[in-house]
Amino acid sequence: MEITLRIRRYNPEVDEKPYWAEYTLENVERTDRVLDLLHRVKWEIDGTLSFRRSCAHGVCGSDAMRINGMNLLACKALVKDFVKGAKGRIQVEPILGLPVIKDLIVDMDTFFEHYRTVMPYFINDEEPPERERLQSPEERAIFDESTKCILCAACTTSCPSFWANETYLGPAAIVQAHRFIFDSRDQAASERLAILSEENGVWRCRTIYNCTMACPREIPITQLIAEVKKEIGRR
Amino acid sequence: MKVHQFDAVIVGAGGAGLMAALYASREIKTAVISKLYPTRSHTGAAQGGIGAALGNHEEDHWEWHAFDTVKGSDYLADQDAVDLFCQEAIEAVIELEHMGLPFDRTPEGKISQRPFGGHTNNETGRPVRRACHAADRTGHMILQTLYQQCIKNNVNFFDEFHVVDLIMNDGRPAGVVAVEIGTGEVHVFHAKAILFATGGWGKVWQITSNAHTLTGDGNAILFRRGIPLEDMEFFQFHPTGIYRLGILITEGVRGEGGVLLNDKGERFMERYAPSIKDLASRDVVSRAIYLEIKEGRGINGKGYVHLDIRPETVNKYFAEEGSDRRIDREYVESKLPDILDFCRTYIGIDPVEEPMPVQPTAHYGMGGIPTNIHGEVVIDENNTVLPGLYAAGECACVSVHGANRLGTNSLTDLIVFGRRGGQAMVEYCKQADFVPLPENPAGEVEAELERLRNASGKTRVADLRAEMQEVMSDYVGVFRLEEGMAKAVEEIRELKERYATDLHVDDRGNVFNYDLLEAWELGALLDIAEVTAVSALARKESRGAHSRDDYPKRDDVNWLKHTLAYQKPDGGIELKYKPVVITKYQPKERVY
Amino acid sequence: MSTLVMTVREVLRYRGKEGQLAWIGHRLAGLGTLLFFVIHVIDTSWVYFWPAGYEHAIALYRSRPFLIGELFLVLAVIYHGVNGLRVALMDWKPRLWARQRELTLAAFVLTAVLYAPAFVIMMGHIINAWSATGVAAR
Amino acid sequence: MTGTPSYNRFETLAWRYMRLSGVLIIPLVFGHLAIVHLINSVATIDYQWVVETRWAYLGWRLYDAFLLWFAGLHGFNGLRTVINDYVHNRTANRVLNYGAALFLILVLALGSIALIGTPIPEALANLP
Repeated sequence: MEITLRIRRYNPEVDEKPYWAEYTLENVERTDRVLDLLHRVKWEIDGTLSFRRSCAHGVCGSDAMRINGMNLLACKALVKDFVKGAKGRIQVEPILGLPVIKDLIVDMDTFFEHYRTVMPYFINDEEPPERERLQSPEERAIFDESTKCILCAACTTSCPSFWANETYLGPAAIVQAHRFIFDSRDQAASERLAILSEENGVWRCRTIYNCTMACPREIPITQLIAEVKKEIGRR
Repeated sequence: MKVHQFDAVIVGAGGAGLMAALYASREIKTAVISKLYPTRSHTGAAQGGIGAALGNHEEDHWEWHAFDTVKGSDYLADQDAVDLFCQEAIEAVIELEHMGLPFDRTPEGKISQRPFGGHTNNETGRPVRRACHAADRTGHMILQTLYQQCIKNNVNFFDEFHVVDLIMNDGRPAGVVAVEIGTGEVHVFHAKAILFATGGWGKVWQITSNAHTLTGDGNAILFRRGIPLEDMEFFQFHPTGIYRLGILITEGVRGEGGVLLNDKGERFMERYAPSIKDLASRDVVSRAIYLEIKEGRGINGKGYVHLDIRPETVNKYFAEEGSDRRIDREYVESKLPDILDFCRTYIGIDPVEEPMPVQPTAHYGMGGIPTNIHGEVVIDENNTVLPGLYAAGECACVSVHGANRLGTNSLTDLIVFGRRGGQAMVEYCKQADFVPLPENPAGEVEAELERLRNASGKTRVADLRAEMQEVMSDYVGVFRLEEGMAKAVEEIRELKERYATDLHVDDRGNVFNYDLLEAWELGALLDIAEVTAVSALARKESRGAHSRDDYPKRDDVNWLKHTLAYQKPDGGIELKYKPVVITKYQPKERVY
Repeated sequence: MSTLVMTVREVLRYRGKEGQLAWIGHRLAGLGTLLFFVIHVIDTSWVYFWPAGYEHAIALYRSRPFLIGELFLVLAVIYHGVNGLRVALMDWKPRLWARQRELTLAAFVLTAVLYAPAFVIMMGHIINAWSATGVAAR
Repeated sequence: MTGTPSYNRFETLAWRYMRLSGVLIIPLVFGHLAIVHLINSVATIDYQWVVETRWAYLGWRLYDAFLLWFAGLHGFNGLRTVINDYVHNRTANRVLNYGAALFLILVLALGSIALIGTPIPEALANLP
């Protein structure tokens, strides 16, 4: 099939502002990933096209971008998800809310700064036992969903509250906090909840579900945020 | 050019790099340089589990783990290293748990374990549950946990800095050169101790489970600086990659009862490994699949077989074997969620309804930068240490994997030797001084980068890379022949020539110039492809992953030794050999 | 005003699903209702402060633009209430996320169901008022 | 970890207030709508109506007072979140928030004074 790829391009060394470029690719398979198409443009047509990518099967989180208007990983978006007939168009833009550096590459600093804000690490200052700390499968299940996060930023940059105000910690950071708040072995839930009770914490979540819809790992993010809200309410 | 100074510099932020960073940063000034954000590292793609004889479900001993590892390695692993590796595996896994790693749990709350290829109860020969896991995303959990702990310890990260050279002064390592990808600026990192943990080089082949970024940078950089590469002919082809895509389907599928079936619906592994069947070690299974396909028993005569985890199939075989275990849909969903997701996304197949089409996929380099058990790089047959230089993880060769790595041992390797590397650097830095930087330390590599940036020949980087991958897949893949490998060596040399004279790069800019960096990475891949082909051509036997039709038997008399490949000043490759350390396990025929 | 513009513009940049639509509607309906609320409280307070002014205000409400505006006001209040109830419910029972698309649609439908009779009745008022003014004009 | 971490109780309360007051206002406001816009209409409402059929009864005055306060605070807090979303300049943010708060106090005061102060018409007041 034939696909016209419409890509939002910007090279700070050459362009004054971003523009749309179109590339027509032939012999596209229905099961090709959008990442494969981007590679074809880069490798066959224009090597200056820049985007991040690594594992190409949805586990490293490098290639979150806005495809046909919605945040997805380019390596988990298949052509057949967008084009039914023998010909079609797919539009690719950088994710929203973080500064664009070049083409599809955005500056992730704010994102990782928010990540670090929520103390995203296991804290237990007691002397550990000789063997593993025990944890029942039920206790483990409570935070299972939040362990899946790959920090791709698809959720945070799909959130209208984050676009409006980049100081909002955002869904990804809250998911990371959830991971430890509900881990029976961790001891710093209160500190994290206090951080998240601030103005830029969970209360900026308006229960819109864009994050949940955008998550390539299918984490029920809004549910996890609501669980954190309720936990703060309990304290 | 900016110059930074740290006691220790770690190149690569996967499992090994982060583990080393965690240990080093506690006592010395440490920097971690990574061409990706650390959480993008390919450790995160590891699925099935990390091997350690915890014995949480049934009797197990580190000695059994050690024997399985040696046997799996086809007796090429150094047995002193393997013993230490299997002993420390246990405390390393416990340490990960103490860092908060969310393992799956047994009903008693202990770390859950499952069977994996080649891991056995040494007395009965039956599979033993040794792979500690967190669903089928164990590597993801390890990578996340280590990164989290590094954040906690305020480790200095240089994310998206691409290391392109090792600075040597008077034969001693003085630092590394890195390109800041976001700006194109060249940075020099002056350090007492440098640890390479740059991972694998699966991109040498066409069908691979490896990430696009696994281009063997560290190995190529060191090789160019005169450090040998060990056992590069041994590259593991994982038996079960998704057909044509190469995306890995964990051995955990077979650990949970999944079986391989050919076009006739036969469980063909019964013929190749009567005792543990589908859970034979990877080289054995990959070869079996290859042979089935070659003999026309691939599905519909095509180049793949089926991997079946449908509960009805699995339960049928459980019943036949007299096992009272049974699985259902929910169990598969909970133990292998990512695998189901991959298959549903990429091939539109739901593994609980239909079998998965699989073929062997280039997966893991057993060889690499030679090190001792402390992660110190050794540079000759006598294991002479090059002070200040370290390596750990897939890019290193200790060697605990020998000619074929057992499943789960890669993650164990990262943790055990990453930690040892970190500790060794601390000891070294306490007593060592900085090797002074030479004049213009980045000059050489800057010139090469400028050449590439302005390369205006006719060959596109991607085309040249594809040609190399084709050559390597055709001639230096699962099965190998003298003639093919000789051809591969010749063709790779031609490709290298074109790389030097006829390359084309579009992007002349500085900011995120991935066009340029991909060109540089291709240089690394070509060097590694050549070393691999040359080393393989010389080894006239079949052992582990190195399987030759013309020499189908293992030859312990002539070839029970490690290959060391050196770059000669004229650019050619010189091969030397060093003995394998044998302690208690005498080589014998390998039967599963 | 600029906040209104931004609220709308941001939603147009991203192709969110029902949840995003529900949110933008909720926000606009809320702001609109607040505006009316403020005006309404002030004019009603004239009952005490300035009775003659109150009659003026009421007269203004009887004019056509305000009668049409009233249609929107009632819609906004009903939607804001129904959707707000949905949001509170989802915050209270987080696991309902799995049904969020259906629940959002349900909120839209319930709004329509509640609004339909109100719309008919108010249209009746409007028609009465217009024919009355028509008579008066004659 | 040492010490008790300090929570932002205000934001927590504000969030919770939005949910609770929202649920509470719904019957009040829907009732108000039904009476003012459906059963009656602006055509029939005038000073007389307000004073004689509504505020003559303490119950209706209380009803209106509840509506005034809950909806006023709910609406203001909504406005506050919108301002905080979009106005990032600290000074502008403060000016707007304080301005809105001041205005709200004014509006609530006007409404409250009217509700308390409006005299009951004699005829009705004399009823048993």
